[in-house]
Amino acid sequence: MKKVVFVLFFLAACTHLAIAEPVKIGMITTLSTKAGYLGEDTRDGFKLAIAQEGGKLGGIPVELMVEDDGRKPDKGKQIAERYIKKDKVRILTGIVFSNVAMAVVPKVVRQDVVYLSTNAAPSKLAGKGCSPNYFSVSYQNDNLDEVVGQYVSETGHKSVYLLAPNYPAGKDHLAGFKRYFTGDIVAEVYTKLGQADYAAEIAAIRAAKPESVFFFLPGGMGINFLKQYSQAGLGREIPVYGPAFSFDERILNAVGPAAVGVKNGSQWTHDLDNEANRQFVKAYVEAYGRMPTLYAGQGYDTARLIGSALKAVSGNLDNLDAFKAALKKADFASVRGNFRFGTNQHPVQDVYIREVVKTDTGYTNKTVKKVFADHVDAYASQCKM
Amino acid sequence: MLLVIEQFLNGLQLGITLFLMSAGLTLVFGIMQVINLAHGSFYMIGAYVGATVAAASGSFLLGVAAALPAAALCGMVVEFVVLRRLYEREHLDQVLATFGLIMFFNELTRIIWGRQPLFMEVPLWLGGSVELLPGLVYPVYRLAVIGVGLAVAVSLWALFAKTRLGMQIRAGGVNRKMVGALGVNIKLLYTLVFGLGTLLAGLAGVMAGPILAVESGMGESILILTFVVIVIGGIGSIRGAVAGAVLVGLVDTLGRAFLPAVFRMLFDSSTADSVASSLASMAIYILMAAVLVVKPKGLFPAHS
Amino acid sequence: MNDKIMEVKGLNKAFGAVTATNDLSFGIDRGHVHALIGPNGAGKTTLVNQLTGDIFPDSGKIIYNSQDITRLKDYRRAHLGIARSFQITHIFENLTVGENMALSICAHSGHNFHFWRHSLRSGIVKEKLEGALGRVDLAHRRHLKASHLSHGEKRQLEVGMALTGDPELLILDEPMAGMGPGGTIELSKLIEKLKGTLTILLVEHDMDVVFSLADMVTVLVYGEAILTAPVDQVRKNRRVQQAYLGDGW
Amino acid sequence: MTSTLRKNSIVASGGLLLVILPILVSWSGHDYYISLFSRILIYGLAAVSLDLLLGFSGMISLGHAAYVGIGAYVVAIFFHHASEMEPLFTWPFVLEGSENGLLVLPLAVLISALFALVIGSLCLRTRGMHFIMITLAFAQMLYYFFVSLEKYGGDDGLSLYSRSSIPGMDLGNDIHFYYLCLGSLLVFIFVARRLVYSRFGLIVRGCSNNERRIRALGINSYSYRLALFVIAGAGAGLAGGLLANQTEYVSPGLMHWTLSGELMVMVLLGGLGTLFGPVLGAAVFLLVEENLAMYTEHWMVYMGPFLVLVVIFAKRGLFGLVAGGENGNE
Repeated sequence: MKKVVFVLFFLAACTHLAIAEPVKIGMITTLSTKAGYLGEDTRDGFKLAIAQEGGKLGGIPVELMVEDDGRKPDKGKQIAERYIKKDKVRILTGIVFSNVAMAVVPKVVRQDVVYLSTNAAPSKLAGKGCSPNYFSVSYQNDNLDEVVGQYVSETGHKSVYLLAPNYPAGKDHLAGFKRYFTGDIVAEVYTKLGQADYAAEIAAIRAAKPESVFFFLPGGMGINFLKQYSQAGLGREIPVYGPAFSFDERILNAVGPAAVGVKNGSQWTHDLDNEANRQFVKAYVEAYGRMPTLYAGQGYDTARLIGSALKAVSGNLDNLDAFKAALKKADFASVRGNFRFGTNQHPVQDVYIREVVKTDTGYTNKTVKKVFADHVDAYASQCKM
Repeated sequence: MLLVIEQFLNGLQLGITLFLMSAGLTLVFGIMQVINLAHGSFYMIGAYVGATVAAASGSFLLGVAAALPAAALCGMVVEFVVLRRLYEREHLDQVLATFGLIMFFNELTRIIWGRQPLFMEVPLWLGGSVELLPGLVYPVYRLAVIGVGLAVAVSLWALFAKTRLGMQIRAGGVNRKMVGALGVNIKLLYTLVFGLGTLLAGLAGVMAGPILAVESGMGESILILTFVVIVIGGIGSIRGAVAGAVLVGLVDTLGRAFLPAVFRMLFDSSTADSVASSLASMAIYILMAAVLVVKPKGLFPAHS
Repeated sequence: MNDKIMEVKGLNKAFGAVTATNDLSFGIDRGHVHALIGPNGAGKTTLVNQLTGDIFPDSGKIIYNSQDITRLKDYRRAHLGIARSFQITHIFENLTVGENMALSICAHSGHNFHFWRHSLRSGIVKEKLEGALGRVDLAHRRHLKASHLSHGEKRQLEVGMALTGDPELLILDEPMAGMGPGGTIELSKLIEKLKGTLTILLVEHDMDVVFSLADMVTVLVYGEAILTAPVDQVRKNRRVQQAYLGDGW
Repeated sequence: MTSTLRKNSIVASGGLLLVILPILVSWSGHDYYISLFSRILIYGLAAVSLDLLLGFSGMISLGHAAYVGIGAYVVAIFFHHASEMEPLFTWPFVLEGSENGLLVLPLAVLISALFALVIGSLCLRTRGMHFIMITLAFAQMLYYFFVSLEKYGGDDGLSLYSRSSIPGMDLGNDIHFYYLCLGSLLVFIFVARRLVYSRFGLIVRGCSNNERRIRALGINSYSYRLALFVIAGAGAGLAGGLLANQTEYVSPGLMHWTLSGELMVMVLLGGLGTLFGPVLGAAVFLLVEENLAMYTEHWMVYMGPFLVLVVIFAKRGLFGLVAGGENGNE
């Protein structure tokens, strides 16, 4: 009996080993499950920024704590609670998925804690649910669909076939596309979340003969769809478009030739011509031996943004308002070039169309066109801060 | 009309892929009375090994040739180390142990191959499409999958109906002690059966590689579908697995393909789309519940 | 009322190609100990399982107290007064002896949706448990887990459980199987004691037991009842000797 | 008898420890642990309810998380409608949302029980492996249903903006909430213990042990097993209602089959058929997970084999190891 109590306390005590000095940054991200690579890239991009300064950000020593949320909202919340209550962390970041973000963010920003999003930026947090303690460094989720909607209209496609998983994010993304697309919607099809086989949908697309196809199928679903679409011989007949989520460098190498030539929307590409980006891509490849993805870029930018603000307040977080004000200035060199925050503390940035190409080192994207300059998200006006 | 035929073909093809998975699982269930949640892990191992070898060698066939023994070997090791101790135990223990194995294998693939999905190409000689009927083009690779599935079904039938080993295996399923008394090495026999089951899972995995994303955790989504197939067909019955797989494949595909159209006749289009897609994603579970209500042991129960 | 408690008419049951019960007919007189004998594989247990409703025959009729029960479910037959023991002892190994007996008492006392009071302290159990345990001489074992009983005691418990419902017909499927001489004597005494109070269908291998206890005997060979006769005639019958007694006896 | 004494003293001191835990924790200044232990108690409650099925009646349900999810959604949906000031439905009568814990928690229990009744009445027609899989399939069905349920957030889930209110308690206060969880757990264990040793429990334990014998005794086990299935579902629903309050968030992930698997792990780890064991199992599972996850990202590669070892070697679970004696239907 005593043993059990002892073991329990021992286990409990283990969670309580920490050193106080540097500024703590708590990263909650997804490292396990099928989507684990998203969190891995986010973390690695973030870590790169710290490593480049030798353990500091903006000259202030920092300690990055990273933990896997397993894509489970309640686990994410548990980790956040521990970071805040036990480790006294004031800066949180890193969540990949909207559902985890929705469980964690609204709660933590009501406390005296800043959350910076490296990826997930659901519409609820951009509009009515915006908060002075919440910053999205990535985008608002719909941005990358809006840019494709605009581009597909500009290209002159008169009709489009829409495809997304049957969950709220899927509907949001299609809504983003439709906001800027001016042609006809042939059909709007929602598939099962995590679906593997798309033969039925592809047959229906072939029969419907749209001029273009737009899909939002993140992760493995996108790989499955693209491969099967190309195998069905449709790749040559009806062009597909999508947001960058199905076209990051790590997915592309799993899709292979099926994705070559597909145009997709993103706020960043490794070939963007600015100094910060050139050195980032070079350093990332050196450090990790693979091409950075947009998630890595977002993680890196977030770290550098934090650095700029820490520098401004000399690492003193006692006055959180000063730190927030410094964050809002976005006084750092983003790998995206232009970067500033809008009224809802979401990025006002350029958004591009890029194209999948094959190079000696594998599959990647090249920038085709800047479609939006200083693009503001659709929900900013609903945010009252 | 052509679309209906094509969707039927799609359903059939999905069914055959499911059959490849189910055949191995139903063998293990029916003969060894072991519930193995980790069956999906061997599917994953087949896909990963196949993709890796195919990428390194440039040959799809070499990939298949490597994936099959890899999955079978892993299966036999697992049988030898873990499951052998659990035959006499309750299903609950088997469920939990194999649940642990899923965690282990998923994380292990992440450690070995990294977190990003792997790429596996359709071999050139199976690429492209053929025109089956005027206006009905179908990918050759999918036809090949149907062919492999049918071949597996026939050879399993032959194994069990025609060979001595098959008879021993079936007898072992009926009465473990009796067969042991007849001088058959039942332990070895079980290891072999389990190996055969995981080999089939590996085959399913490597065949799915060019169509699907090869990623950690890919086994679980198909595992649950496979359960549905087996339960509908009747545990332990190859015939049932064929019937269940085709039924599930057809219901799933046709539901996805035609439910929205049906519902659009009844409701306005946005309600119809969302109701239809929810219903389509639940269709096979509804099918399973319906079958079990009528026939609690499935369509073709193995031992009556 | 008919003096036959149970009648079987033209019963057939096949498992695939194997015919286990073949156009089988016989009757059991009320109050008798009726023995069912036959060589291994004669289909005795299959027959018993059909009589108790464990499995259903392919064709034929089972009449119990003038009522056709051929398609009646097993638990309903139990309510009509048919109790059984199994060839392989079927008791609740994880429960104590007392709980085992209490369970069978509860089974015969209306519904059991009593969620709160401890089962051993509920009225009906308190009232009957002592007597039921005493009847099979297991009162001193009541707190022991049933799995810890000796083989003979398990049999006694099983018969005791079958008796708690005051059945009219008790079917004992090879009760002496696997028991030492001491256990056999104990159980024979118990059956002797019960004789006259209820009808017993005794499926048994041990010919000494059969000849000492039974009034009537039915001989089963390859699923067929070749003879139903008083015990003395069976002893002398040549066909029985050939089919059964000659076979190693 | 000494083993009973030993077991009782262990249970008593374990209970005492849980009762004084908040005092210990706030005295040592580690407030965070209160919320962690609330979570443990809630998972413990879900695991105890599953233990009724696994440990006492041999019904291996691989879809128990579904009822946790239903309970959680009941609380969340009522909360959502209360904060949106919009009735749940207006026909055939008007049903308003509510934040009152005394209303929504019992409703969570009731509605989970109802789902268990419907699902159980179908599942219990099957046996063995079929039962395992059909329970799993129903849970998946509910999972996909809630994923596509746009009104309540689908896969993104539903946030509560505060915890439910109970007169005389401030559930927003972690210590109050902890005692609510502890109280619920202790009451449920007490009820479950009475149940298991009642006449009803005797029948159910008999069914798990020897179904054929039960039938030969003239008992139709179906309705008894169904009743137990419903009770277990109700317990899981209570756990779900509490969990929704604890995380202030619900999502279909609560119904995913891996959570059902984890609940099973907790039961077995703690000790099958012990009622107290699953709480210990939940504590160890969650603490091990939490600590392993802090030291290695690849914690599952250790957790998996650990489970296998527990299954093979620690058949009686941790409770059996510390308390001695035999599990289950003792």
